[in-house]
Amino acid sequence: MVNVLFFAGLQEAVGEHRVTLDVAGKTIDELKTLIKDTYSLGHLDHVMVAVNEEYVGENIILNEQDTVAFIPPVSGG
Amino acid sequence: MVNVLFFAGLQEAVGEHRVTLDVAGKTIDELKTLIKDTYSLGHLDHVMVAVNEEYVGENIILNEQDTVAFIPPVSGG
Amino acid sequence: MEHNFWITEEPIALNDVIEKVTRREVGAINIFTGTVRELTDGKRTLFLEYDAYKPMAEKKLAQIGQEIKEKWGDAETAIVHRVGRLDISDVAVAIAISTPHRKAAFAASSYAIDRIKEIVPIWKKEHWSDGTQWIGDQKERHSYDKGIPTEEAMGNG
Amino acid sequence: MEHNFWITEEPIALNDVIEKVTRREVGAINIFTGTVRELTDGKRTLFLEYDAYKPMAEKKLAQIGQEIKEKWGDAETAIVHRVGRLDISDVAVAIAISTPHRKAAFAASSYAIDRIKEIVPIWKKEHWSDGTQWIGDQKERHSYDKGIPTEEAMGNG
Repeated sequence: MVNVLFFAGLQEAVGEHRVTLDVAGKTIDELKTLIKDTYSLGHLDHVMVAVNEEYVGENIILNEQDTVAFIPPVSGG
Repeated sequence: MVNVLFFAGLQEAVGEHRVTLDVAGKTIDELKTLIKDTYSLGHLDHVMVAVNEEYVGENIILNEQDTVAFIPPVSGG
Repeated sequence: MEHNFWITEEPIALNDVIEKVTRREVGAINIFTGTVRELTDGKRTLFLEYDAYKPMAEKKLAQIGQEIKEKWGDAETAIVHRVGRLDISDVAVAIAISTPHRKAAFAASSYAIDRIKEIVPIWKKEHWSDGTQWIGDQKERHSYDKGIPTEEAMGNG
Repeated sequence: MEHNFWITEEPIALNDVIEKVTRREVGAINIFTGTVRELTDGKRTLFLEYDAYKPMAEKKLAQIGQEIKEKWGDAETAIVHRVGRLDISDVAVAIAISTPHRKAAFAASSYAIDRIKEIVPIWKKEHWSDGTQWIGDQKERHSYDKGIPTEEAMGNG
């Protein structure tokens, strides 16, 4: 299983901070599509994705126990 | 009479922080020469001069009650 | 080194940040603070709420410190970012950088705050009298199609 | 405004300087501190002694604040410089500048410290184990023929 985290506005849109999904073996891109469809979101083009606290590209394949975070445009500082 | 102030290394060289001199009517340049001769100093080319707390040029003429400060290269900060 | 980079829910005490970079051999310390601004584009903020992906945010702050060392050599950096509810004039972020020569301290501080706004997973929610909004989501709710927020949208300089 | 610019014989409390420039409408405050460095060109400083022509120094600090307003518009500046005996790592000068946008805060801070080293009548005396020297008098005692001291000679950044 893979842990998936949402933050800020995306967390409010999804209605969850954290979900656990059976998506090991899938790519980030595939997970994005799944999330978009499941939660009826608009496009996620500007959402960055981190796996185990590091930014990754769309083609990375997920492993069991990974933690994926969807990172909407940041606004700290 | 004119008040004349010395600071830092110049104060140590002169041996005084403040002297009162009868130099009203003289220019800064003339006062510089007088000071140099009186206290056997080397040249004062890089010493700036302030009258009544504002930097002035060498040709300014001193008035009674002026306060002249000899300002060696500064090193604050 | 990691303890120079942290997320806190408490008010930021600048001395804590400064102490971490004070060294006998350096003569310049620059401290930048981002504070909560009341007016942005003429709109009055009541208060802000910051959220962070805390472990990753601390890692990314440490990465920025490492980038600064690589770019400016002998520079020590400490950064703290506050989360939770912040009122007007509260300090949201403080960056302290010590360097042997002062020019590097200014350049590195400017770099640090730019990078924070690019890569550190921290988000700000504006609370106005007539509503709220997560910044970074200016144009369409739920679509995030603005990418990196503009200078104006970022709210503190 | 003048009370934003002062010379003190007491240790500098940064909060005093920061408070003077904190405003509800600005989001960026930059604080630069010059501290006493132990080693300059490999020579070990025991302590420093600062002297100032106090009334003129405070005027010149205020003038720098005015120059900053003219150059960067909506900027508030406060500067304090300490005199007397200072030990290693003591803060000699603190400059706080608040601006609506952060780039101006960095540029104005850098300008302020450069100008202090040019026009403010304050002098530093180095105390080493083998002697003392007023800085700005590096080459020949009593002749001051170096003009504005070099970056290296100035000792803090």
